[in-house]
Amino acid sequence: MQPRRSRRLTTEVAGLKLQNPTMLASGILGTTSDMLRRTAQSGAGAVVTKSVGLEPREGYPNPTVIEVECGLLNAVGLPNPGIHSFAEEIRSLEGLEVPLIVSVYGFSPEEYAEVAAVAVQAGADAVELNLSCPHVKGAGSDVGRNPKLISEVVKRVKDAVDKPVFAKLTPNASDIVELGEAAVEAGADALTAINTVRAMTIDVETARPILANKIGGLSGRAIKPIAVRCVYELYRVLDVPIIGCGGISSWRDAVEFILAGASAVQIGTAVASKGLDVFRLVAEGIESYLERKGYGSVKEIVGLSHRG
Amino acid sequence: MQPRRSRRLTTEVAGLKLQNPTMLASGILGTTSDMLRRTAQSGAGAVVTKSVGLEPREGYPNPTVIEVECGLLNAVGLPNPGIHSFAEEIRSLEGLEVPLIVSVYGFSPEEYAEVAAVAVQAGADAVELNLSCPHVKGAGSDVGRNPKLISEVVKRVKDAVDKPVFAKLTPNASDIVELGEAAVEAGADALTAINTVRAMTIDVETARPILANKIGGLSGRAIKPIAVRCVYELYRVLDVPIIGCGGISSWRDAVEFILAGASAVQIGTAVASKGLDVFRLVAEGIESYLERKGYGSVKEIVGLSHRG
Amino acid sequence: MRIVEVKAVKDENPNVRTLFFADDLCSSAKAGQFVMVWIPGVDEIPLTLSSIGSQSMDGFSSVTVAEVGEATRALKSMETGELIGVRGPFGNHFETISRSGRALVVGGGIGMASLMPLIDRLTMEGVETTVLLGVKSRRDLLFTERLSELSSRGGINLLVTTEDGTYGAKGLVTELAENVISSERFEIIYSCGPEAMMHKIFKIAEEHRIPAQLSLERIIRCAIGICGSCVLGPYRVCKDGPIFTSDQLRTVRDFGKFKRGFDGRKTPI
Amino acid sequence: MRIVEVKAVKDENPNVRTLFFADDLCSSAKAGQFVMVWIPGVDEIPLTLSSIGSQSMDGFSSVTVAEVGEATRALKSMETGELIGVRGPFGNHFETISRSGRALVVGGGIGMASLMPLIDRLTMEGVETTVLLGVKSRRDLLFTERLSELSSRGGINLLVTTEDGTYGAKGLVTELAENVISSERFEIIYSCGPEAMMHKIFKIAEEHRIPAQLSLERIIRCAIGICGSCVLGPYRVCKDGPIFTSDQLRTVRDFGKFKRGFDGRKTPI
Ligand SMILES: Cc1cc2nc3c(=O)[nH]c(=O)nc-3n(C[C@H](O)[C@H](O)[C@H](O)COP(=O)(O)OP(=O)(O)OC[C@H]3O[C@@H](n4cnc5c(N)ncnc54)[C@H](O)[C@@H]3O)c2cc1C
Ligand SMILES: Cc1cc2nc3c(=O)[nH]c(=O)nc-3n(C[C@H](O)[C@H](O)[C@H](O)COP(=O)(O)OP(=O)(O)OC[C@H]3O[C@@H](n4cnc5c(N)ncnc54)[C@H](O)[C@@H]3O)c2cc1C
Ligand SMILES: Cc1cc2nc3c(=O)[nH]c(=O)nc-3n(C[C@H](O)[C@H](O)[C@H](O)COP(=O)(O)O)c2cc1C
Ligand SMILES: Cc1cc2nc3c(=O)[nH]c(=O)nc-3n(C[C@H](O)[C@H](O)[C@H](O)COP(=O)(O)O)c2cc1C
Ligand code: FES
Ligand code: FES
Repeated sequence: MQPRRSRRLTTEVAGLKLQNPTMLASGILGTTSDMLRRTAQSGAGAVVTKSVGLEPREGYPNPTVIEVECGLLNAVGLPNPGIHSFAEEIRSLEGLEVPLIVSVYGFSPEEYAEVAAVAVQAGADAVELNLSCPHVKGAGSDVGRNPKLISEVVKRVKDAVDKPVFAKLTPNASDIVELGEAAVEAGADALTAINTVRAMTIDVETARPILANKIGGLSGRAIKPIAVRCVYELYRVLDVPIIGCGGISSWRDAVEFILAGASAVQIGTAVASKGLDVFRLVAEGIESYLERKGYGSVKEIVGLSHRG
Repeated sequence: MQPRRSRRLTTEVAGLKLQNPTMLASGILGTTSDMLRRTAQSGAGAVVTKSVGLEPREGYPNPTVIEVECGLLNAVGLPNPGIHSFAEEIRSLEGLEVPLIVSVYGFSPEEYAEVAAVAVQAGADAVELNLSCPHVKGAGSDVGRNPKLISEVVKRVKDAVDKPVFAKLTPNASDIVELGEAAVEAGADALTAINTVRAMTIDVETARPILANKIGGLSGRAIKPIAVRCVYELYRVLDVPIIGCGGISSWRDAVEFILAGASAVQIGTAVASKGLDVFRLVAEGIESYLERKGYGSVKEIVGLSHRG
Repeated sequence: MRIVEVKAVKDENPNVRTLFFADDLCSSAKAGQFVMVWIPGVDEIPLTLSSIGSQSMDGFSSVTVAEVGEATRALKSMETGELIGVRGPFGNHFETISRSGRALVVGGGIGMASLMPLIDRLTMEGVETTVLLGVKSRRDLLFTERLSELSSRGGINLLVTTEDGTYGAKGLVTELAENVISSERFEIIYSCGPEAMMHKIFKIAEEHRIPAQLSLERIIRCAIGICGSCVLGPYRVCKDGPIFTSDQLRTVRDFGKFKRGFDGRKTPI
Repeated sequence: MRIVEVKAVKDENPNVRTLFFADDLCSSAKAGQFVMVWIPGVDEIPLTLSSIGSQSMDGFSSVTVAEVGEATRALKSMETGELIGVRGPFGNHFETISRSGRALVVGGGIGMASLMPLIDRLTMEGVETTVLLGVKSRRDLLFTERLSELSSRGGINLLVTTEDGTYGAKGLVTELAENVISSERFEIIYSCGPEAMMHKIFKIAEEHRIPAQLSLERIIRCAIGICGSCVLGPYRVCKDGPIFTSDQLRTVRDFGKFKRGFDGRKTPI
């Protein structure tokens, strides 16, 4: 069911027009054009694809995803068909009713730029740089924990594409603001915060780490207060739109991120418990909240918790 | 009720003999000799005091502690009476049946050393350096996110006292192993991992951060997979005993940390839900596990998840 | 933390206001339990529930606050429609006795707040109850309607003292208590008020070998028994208390003498 | 992840073993649902529940595994007393029809595993059920005792084909299905087996306008509908499936033609 459009919910992130401030987070179902279209039709204001690199990757063996007490652990290992194959999926999304953001990773700044260029050529409305996947050596957060590398990657990508570039940051850093600053100074149009938190779980009966990769990334409810803090810290200092992500499963969570400084929010893990309806439910909840509190637009409450 | 002693549970951390591998975490009830004694009598194998500095501190205004969905957020702000007043409490714990570890913080390496020296003089069996409190400017993790400062603090303290020195590390770092290495190279006898994770929560009805200090530290269930990962990473590389801490509330959690590489565990937040019995319950559960699995001593399973 | 709207306010006297709100958990609280009340942007402070939803006609619970500093001033000036945060209820509660017994309730000033739900309960259970209320002066009287209604219905025997004699007997409530206890037999004494007063009540109760239940105060931060700021001997006021029995207090050396400040140092009561 | 002990094993044929275990959640699973089975140190793979505790006499649930690679080899060599991890049950389930109808169940090889609890259910509900089982050769027969017991009790009408004719009719089960469907009237067709086989069954069902429910396979990682590795058109096999109706499959162009590898690229079926 397509959610009704609402003037209150309409917003903009780095030039992308969103019918509502919810987005599908990267790595969640964004592997094929069919699933991306279905997600858009379920009510997401924008969709982000699974992270794509230059070459095809099979990812790690199972177990790759495992539920823990308060969230989800994953070390999928960035499986993807490579951008040249994925360009097919992007092209077949022409006419998608919501912005299509292609998530991109690489093992070098050049790779990031090349992948981004192909993605934009194929029709991406924006690219999100995965500077934050915590479990692939040499990519993701191995790049994204280093401000200098962030800066290089963002610059290269900005040179290579003429669409908005989002930098997705890792919380596995002693200071996320430093990472955000590097991205913004290099030209990032928006920041996405956060990717998963490095974590693991060990089964006591077999005395073995459960994930095949042993260490993975924690998402879901557990990380929400960490993610809110990251958004809050970034908003305090930086002047670009921030896309909040981490443990959002209800309108209340989404509003918390928006008050912290997020212009839009991404939802990942909650799709498991709430289904694809989560986007519509969250958007409708935000709308009721705005109405009840007397706000005319979601834009009015972005960062409101910083006042007073 | 004093728990029964068990040969299986007896262990040692940096020369301290423990009747069982559970300890009271710093900042949990460890403000007075009476409460520390009660905790020891409830079954903790060792007790760590609230962190103490040179001068008295009132901490932050309320709200200082607030429950979130999967854990606890706190920004208490290191209230403490100062080591000279606290030395009184330490002295009146003479004859305590379990090791007394005094947690120490400072705004400079010299301060850490001075506080540690007074603590040991008053009777501390060991000191734990709080290099990790995430919400006091200039102390805790502001020191402990910097390997050079860690090294300086540990060296100074080691020079000042002749008792074991534990370095308590922060997870708010891009690489906790780097921090652990700095501590160990400087002479730390053991590492405690982890302190709380920087986090916050915002109330949507009032659009305000709830903690008076806005940002605080997340503890409890939410951080367990993060803490297990930290212990695992430290154990993989370093050769000192590790004390696991973060979200432990059952014997299963404790065993998970021990399998990851912890020689002992600290319990904090779970005291709220399980009461002071938690130490006895966890210790008894570890014992049943060891018995069921045919191990003669808890030492046999330390780091077992790294094999194979 | 639940955010609740102030549904009604009632000024008990110039310095004391009762704030009513609807909250499910508070509705099923027990007499003597407290909540942490967040005044957004100001502070969060412990306040006893002065009425409990399930026992009140409109289903509202309430806190009653006496202005002593910044947080209580802010709270006291709150009006219907404003929002506060509530955590809890926390702590243990007053244990009532069987209806054949007789109970003495001794309240000093704002301490009466924590005794009101207890008095409701005792009268409901048909326990013969004498209530002593001590305040400084006539203008400090509080819960006047609730108490006089109970009194006129014969639910309680109410005696009031003012230090200046402007209402009821002149003098300290502890003096009145001593008289009453000497002349009548009580199975139990309940009290809440300034600690010095309660210490005196405790002494009198001990002399007459009557068990007492006293509601104490210490600095509350977490309210869930972990931060250690509310300790009193081996007890946590927030979790093991706030109600302590004379059995417990007998061995607590600090009772009536020392409390701890925000930095944990002892200061005389 | 629950760790369970293998309580018993049963070799169905030289290549296929059933592992029994006790697990509450699996006990209340529905026919056609699958679990993720962790073979510690090796892999985690999706396997249909081949029996469901609540429907079996000893209360055990089971998975039945055919050796095709590393994980299935490791699992197939597991003995009583060893530990496996179980997540789930996941996915949707076969929908049964009213007892007045007649059902056709078509299984190809190990695909029979997911159909066994369905057959249990259909017979329990008194639905007249014809079961077609196709395997390569006599030595590949599986669930022999369970099927022959049902058959001899008259619960099902069982017909077997082998490609080499060493047991039952010689040929492909799809050929047999075509004959059976042409000569008898069925309200529904259920099937599980190699996708090429199921595609053929789907075609036959479409021709005869009989609704079908087919159990499909794709790469499963998360099993909870978020990772996107099991997608088939707009559906997730792990969450929207594994059972799909002909209504759904009619518009899925990849069905019977393409699947996606671990890297997400399409490969022909
Ligand atoms: C279990 C309990 C129940 C209480 N019930 C009531 C009640 O029903 N009505 C009422 O008016 N008062 C009650 N109090 C006292 C009330 O909490 C204090 O008056 C209030 O916190 C003062 O805050 P302030 O900012 O106005 O004053 P401040 O100027 O900040 O402090 C004045 C004094 O109040 C006390 N105080 C301040 N903060 C705290 C705190 N966090 N915890 C404990 N004491 C504190 C200290 O003794 C302090 O010296 C109760 C206290 C406790 C511990
Ligand atoms: C919903 C579902 C139910 C299944 N039920 C059964 C069953 O009851 N009994 C049974 O024997 N088999 C079943 N399978 C197939 C079984 O999962 C594979 O045979 C098994 O994963 C092969 O693993 P391997 O390591 O032995 O082989 P590999 O050599 O790793 O792979 C062989 C082939 O198995 C498939 N496969 C491998 N890993 C996976 C995976 N994670 N998810 C899906 N397919 C995979 C791929 O097609 C691969 O090419 C089911 C599959 C699905 C999707
Ligand atoms: C199974 C899974 C796969 C993910 N894959 C990616 C990815 O490819 N690229 C990326 O940037 N983030 C990836 N993430 C991280 C999410 O986009 C998101 O940042 C994180 O899960 C926190 O949000 P959540 O709590 O709403 O899930 C993945 C998360 C999960 C759970
Ligand atoms: C209320 C509170 C106060 C704390 N105070 C301190 C402190 O003073 N010094 C310190 O090193 N850690 C302090 N901590 C951190 C704990 O010792 C522990 O590292 C953390 O809470 C994680 O463990 P847990 O999940 O078992 O609580 C505090 C934690 C809480 C919840
Ligand atoms: S207020 Fe924290 S222990 Fe009582
Ligand atoms: S296996 Fe992950 S979505 Fe189906």
